[in-house]
Amino acid sequence: MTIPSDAQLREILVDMVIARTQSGRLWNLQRQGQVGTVAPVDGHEATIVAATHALDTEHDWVVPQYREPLALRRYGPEILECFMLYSLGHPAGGHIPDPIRVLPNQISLGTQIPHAVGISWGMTLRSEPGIALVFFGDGSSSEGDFYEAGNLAGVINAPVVMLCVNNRWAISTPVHLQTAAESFADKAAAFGIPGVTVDGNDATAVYDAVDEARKRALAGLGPTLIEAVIYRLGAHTTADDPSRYVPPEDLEAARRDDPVLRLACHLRELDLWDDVAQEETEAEALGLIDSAFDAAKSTPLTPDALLDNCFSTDTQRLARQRFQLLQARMTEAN
Amino acid sequence: MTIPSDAQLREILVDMVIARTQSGRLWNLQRQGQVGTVAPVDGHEATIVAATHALDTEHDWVVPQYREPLALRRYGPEILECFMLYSLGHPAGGHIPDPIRVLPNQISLGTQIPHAVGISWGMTLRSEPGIALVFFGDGSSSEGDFYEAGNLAGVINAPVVMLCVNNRWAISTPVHLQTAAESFADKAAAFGIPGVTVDGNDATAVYDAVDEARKRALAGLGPTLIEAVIYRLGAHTTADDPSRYVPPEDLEAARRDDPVLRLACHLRELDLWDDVAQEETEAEALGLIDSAFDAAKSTPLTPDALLDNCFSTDTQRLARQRFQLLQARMTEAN
Amino acid sequence: MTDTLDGGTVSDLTMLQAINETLHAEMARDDRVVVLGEDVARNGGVFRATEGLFEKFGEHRVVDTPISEAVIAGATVGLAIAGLVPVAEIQFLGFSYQAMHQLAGQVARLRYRTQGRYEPAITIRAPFGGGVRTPELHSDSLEAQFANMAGLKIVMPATAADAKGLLASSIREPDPVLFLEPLRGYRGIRGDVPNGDHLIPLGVARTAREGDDVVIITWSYQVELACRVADSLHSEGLSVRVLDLRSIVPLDIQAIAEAVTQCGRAVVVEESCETGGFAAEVVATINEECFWSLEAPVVRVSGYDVPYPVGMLEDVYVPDEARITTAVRRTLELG
Amino acid sequence: MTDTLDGGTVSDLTMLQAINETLHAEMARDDRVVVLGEDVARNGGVFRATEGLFEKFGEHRVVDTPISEAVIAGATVGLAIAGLVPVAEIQFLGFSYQAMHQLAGQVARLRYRTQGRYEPAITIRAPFGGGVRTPELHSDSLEAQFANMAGLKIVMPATAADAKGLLASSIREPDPVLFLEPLRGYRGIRGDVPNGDHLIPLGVARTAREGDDVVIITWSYQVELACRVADSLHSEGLSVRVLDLRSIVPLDIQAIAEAVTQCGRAVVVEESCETGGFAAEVVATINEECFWSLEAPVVRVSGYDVPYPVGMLEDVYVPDEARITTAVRRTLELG
Ligand SMILES: Cc1ncc(C[n+]2csc(CCOP(=O)(O)OP(=O)(O)O)c2C)c(N)n1
Ligand SMILES: Cc1ncc(C[n+]2csc(CCOP(=O)(O)OP(=O)(O)O)c2C)c(N)n1
Ligand SMILES: [Mg+2]
Ligand SMILES: [Mg+2]
Repeated sequence: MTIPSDAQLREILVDMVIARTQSGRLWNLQRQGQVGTVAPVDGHEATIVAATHALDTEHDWVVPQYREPLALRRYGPEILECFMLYSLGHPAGGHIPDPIRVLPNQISLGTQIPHAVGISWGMTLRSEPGIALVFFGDGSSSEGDFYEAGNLAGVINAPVVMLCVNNRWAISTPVHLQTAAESFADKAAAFGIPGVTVDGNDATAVYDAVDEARKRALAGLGPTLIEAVIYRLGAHTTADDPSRYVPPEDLEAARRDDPVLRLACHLRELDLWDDVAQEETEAEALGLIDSAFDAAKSTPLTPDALLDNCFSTDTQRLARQRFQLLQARMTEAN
Repeated sequence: MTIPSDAQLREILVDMVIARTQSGRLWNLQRQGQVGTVAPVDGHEATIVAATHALDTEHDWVVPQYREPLALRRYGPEILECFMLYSLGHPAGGHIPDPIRVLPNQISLGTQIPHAVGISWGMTLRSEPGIALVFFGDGSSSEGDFYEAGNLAGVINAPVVMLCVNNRWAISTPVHLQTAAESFADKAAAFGIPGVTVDGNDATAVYDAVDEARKRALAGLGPTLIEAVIYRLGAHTTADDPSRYVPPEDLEAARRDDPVLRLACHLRELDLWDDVAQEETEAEALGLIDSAFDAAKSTPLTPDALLDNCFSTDTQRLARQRFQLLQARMTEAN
Repeated sequence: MTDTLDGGTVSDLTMLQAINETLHAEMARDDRVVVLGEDVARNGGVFRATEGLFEKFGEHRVVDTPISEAVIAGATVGLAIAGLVPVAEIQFLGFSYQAMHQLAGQVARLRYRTQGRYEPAITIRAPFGGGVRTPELHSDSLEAQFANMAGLKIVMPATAADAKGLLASSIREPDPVLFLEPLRGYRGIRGDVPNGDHLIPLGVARTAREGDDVVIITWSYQVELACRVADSLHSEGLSVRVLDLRSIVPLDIQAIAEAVTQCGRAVVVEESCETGGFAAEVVATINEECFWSLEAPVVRVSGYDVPYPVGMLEDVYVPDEARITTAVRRTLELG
Repeated sequence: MTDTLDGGTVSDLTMLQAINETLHAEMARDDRVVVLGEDVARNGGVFRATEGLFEKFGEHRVVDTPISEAVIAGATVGLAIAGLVPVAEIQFLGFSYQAMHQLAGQVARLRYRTQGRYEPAITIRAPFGGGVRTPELHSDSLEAQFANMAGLKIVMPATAADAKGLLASSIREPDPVLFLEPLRGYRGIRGDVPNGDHLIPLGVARTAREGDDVVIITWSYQVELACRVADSLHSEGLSVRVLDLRSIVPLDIQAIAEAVTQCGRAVVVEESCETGGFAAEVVATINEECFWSLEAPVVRVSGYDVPYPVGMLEDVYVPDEARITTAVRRTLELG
């Protein structure tokens, strides 16, 4: 068992508090009409942060779903910068720059799992060290892509860690309507790979599980499916009203096991955390997101950027369309 | 455990011998250029016939892949009639008449599994007794449809029996390249339903497993995944050359466990089978397929049947196309 | 509720309300109708299109499925075979890609493959279309791709009344129907909707504005924009007809031919990207049916040949009144 | 092997041999190229297109996958991100429906979603097309559907030499390419193929027959039929040009405009069903680019608006020389 050091735990907590704080700010920005749909991170912090703290950022890839970005700052400040652009609806938000090994958000559920298998497979083909860690929700596990990817990963022994974030809900659909399997980890049997369930609110447990899966993968022992059991503490997104379907008593119970509070408590006991640390971290978080937001807002965008990066070079048709687009803009400007 | 009676076993053997014999004839017809691609049934007889003999033909549905039709005569002679039309490429081959509860061949692998789940679900919604039995190959189990359907069936507790016919090959791909799971039955864990493996060359074992799964389903206990382990004794289809990839010694071993020979031996010991029975049954099989083939060949077909049964009535466009088609035919005729 | 000339009554409803009411009415009328999809039951749908159905018709007839578009579509085939009338929702049309092998390969072909043994009385509802800043794959207009998959009817209402009349027809139709609901129209389109049974046959286009200088041919939300353009150009003395196709399969070829013959000039508007969009089919149909009455080439107004973009570029991508107006003027200048 | 005028040598090959040789050459040239798909390794592909690759390049670079089209396509995205050059096979184009969410939603959009951070140097090969009595979904021509999915290039060679030159370009291309191989052409088309490196840029149409009375615009196997029609009408004194598009995305708009401008009359031939087929896009393009030079409406020759049929009806469905000839004659009579 590999346990993160107290110093590491503190770094993990810092990232968790930052994620929680920034997620709250983003929610408010959405409510003010400043950014598009937001999927809050609340309740996911320990799982995402601890999992990625078990990785080697230089070699290991992170393939997120959509709830993770604010909790990936270990991979660099560019993640937040891009995420703010993305939240504004700026195309540059999708361009997480080289050499950061993090893919942009995935909206089409489950489709990122084959990508992660492909990346990790590619690394073995090129004899590169490293693994791919892919996040996906309990709901996404019902997509064919999850199963096809898990099955292929088992056959080719890909160095991939499949992390199912079981937050008990897929929008309004509770896990017992998502699957009759005893656990999501059980689905590993279908792929002939190990499946483990961890308490996703326990940063140490998550870190350990990912660390072990990663070591197995690097040792050529293939993929692992990890289920991190947590509870979605917020709404699905800013477009959702969970009071329509989440039983208040369940939410209440889950709040008592809030992963941020839990780790903060632990570190307070060790005298590694206190109110000042909390406040300073929150302030830092807000400073970071606000300046990222300002930077994003002032990132230029020309209308015909619409046509960039579809192909490596414009086809005849795209060239015509670019001409038409610019002409239309000129007409309007006049 | 429900064991078929000796009389039932004899009926099963008759159907198996008929399937084997007709499959051989069909192969020859293909070689003579008289019918399209043929997928031989050799090695699958015990599994298909015994499984369907455990069903109530009046209420239970059979949803085949493509290797089953010749072994489904328990559901009526129309199955063979349609299959011969199908083999000729006549559209009527797809119309297995009411009230026969057998769907036509499925070519798009795995897509029939959701259909079977839907049928069985529909029966419960209409409070009708009966189950759906769906056949699919080891290879087809890698399609997302298998998993999505199995998972849904688990959640809604559908009265469906999912029968994975593991004949060890998917064209040239052996099972160990198809999945790293220990068995195909193991995949049931992903759906939270029971999974059982049976010797698919043992008619009694197959009958018993299907009978039990059916009773569970009818009792409202939901779906079962059954894996029948057999060996594909023939080519994948008439378009395939298995000598390129099937190890001769494996095939040799499998032939020693030929399901038809095995059951025939057993019934010979009980004095329920002998050379005369074998020959008479083979002759009957040939008589049946030859007359079905003749009937199929003389089934009329007008060119504009091409446009029938796309929609319930012709759209404006289809009406125009029908006119054009008939006009074109007239021009050619002149 | 107000009275109409022909004795019926109407209610002022949004398109979303019209859809919701129709689902209620059809489920009450025919107990073979079942509704299935992601979040359609307890949550009443992410846009509330299925609101109240679960409470009224219960968990057997209104079913929250796992997130598995392929099996949502695939199960409808089985449900139809078992004698039910499934109305499935794909949460956003872009995720019909996950179900394409079932939609194109199975739902669309059930009648054909079985030569009429089974009736695919299946309706697949899905929202789509731009203008509301959704994340990727939520807004994509894929109707042209579906139109090339023989066996599917594709219905795309533009008004609240049509949403009711066409959805009721779609559910009662023995052929499989893809019923596409414009996201911007859910709350952005409202109008008088006849109360009681209201059926509009599939395949009959609607003249949304009379006119004879030029006809704008379009469908779904773009009809709204086309009408605004027609109204505003009217004040300039231009007579712009708007033809709302209502369904692209069946296509009302006759209505297209008539309109183009009378106007001599046509603009076709769509939200999909240009290459291979359904506007191309309309142009080809015009070319076949009434080439000689054309006084100028038909002009297409489409999205651009790139994936549906992120929010800040959405308004550049989706045809708007300005682009439609320019196209109409250009058509009139040509030739 | 024979010598050509320009000093190169050629071999007489079937289209299948040309494809197989090109795969060998590209794998030898660039060790980032990996081949994956169902039965592509040990069996050399169900049509032998990948024959010998497994023996030559080994199990790491030539991989038999499970029967999972979605993950075959999806894994190419990851492989490309990891710096490889995947060449995946979908055993028959009809089964690309199983992978549509990966092809349309991911492969086609990787560059766009990441604004050029990742290069989707991905090639997806798939056979398709009629005339060889395959079971359902093996023959369907789905190119128009893909053409409406922005971000994919769609290459459809008609000769053995082009199969080589275009496949090599496709593999080296930094954009994702869907490379579609006509089943009837595998053994039914043969011809001189340049030895050594032979590259044909994507998006440049080819004049397969010169002529100026009418132009037949088509692609893939139908080019073969169009040429036969042109040759046979030549004896009647008709001068029929044949334009082979080679790729439908990128579309050589200029070549289409030139040909139509010079001939004044055009026939577009395709195997897909008519509604929403790519012929409609060609007609719409002609309408936009050279309407005024048209002396008659463009005539489409397509499959009918039904699912690809069973064997006995196949010859009624797929355009043949008779239908193309009739269309050419009709075009000449019109106007
Ligand atoms: C393929 C696909 N189908 C449906 C949706 C709509 N949708 C967005 S989020 C969501 C629920 C996802 O649940 P889960 O995977 O558990 O992730 P969570 O939101 O709980 O983190 C759904 C159905 C989608 N984005 N993609
Ligand atoms: C969706 C799909 N992908 C690929 C194919 C091509 N194909 C036809 S049969 C076959 C192998 C099927 O193997 P299995 O399911 O084990 O059935 P078996 O032939 O062994 O009975 C393949 C790959 C297909 N028909 N459908
Ligand atoms: Mg969840
Ligand atoms: Mg098999």
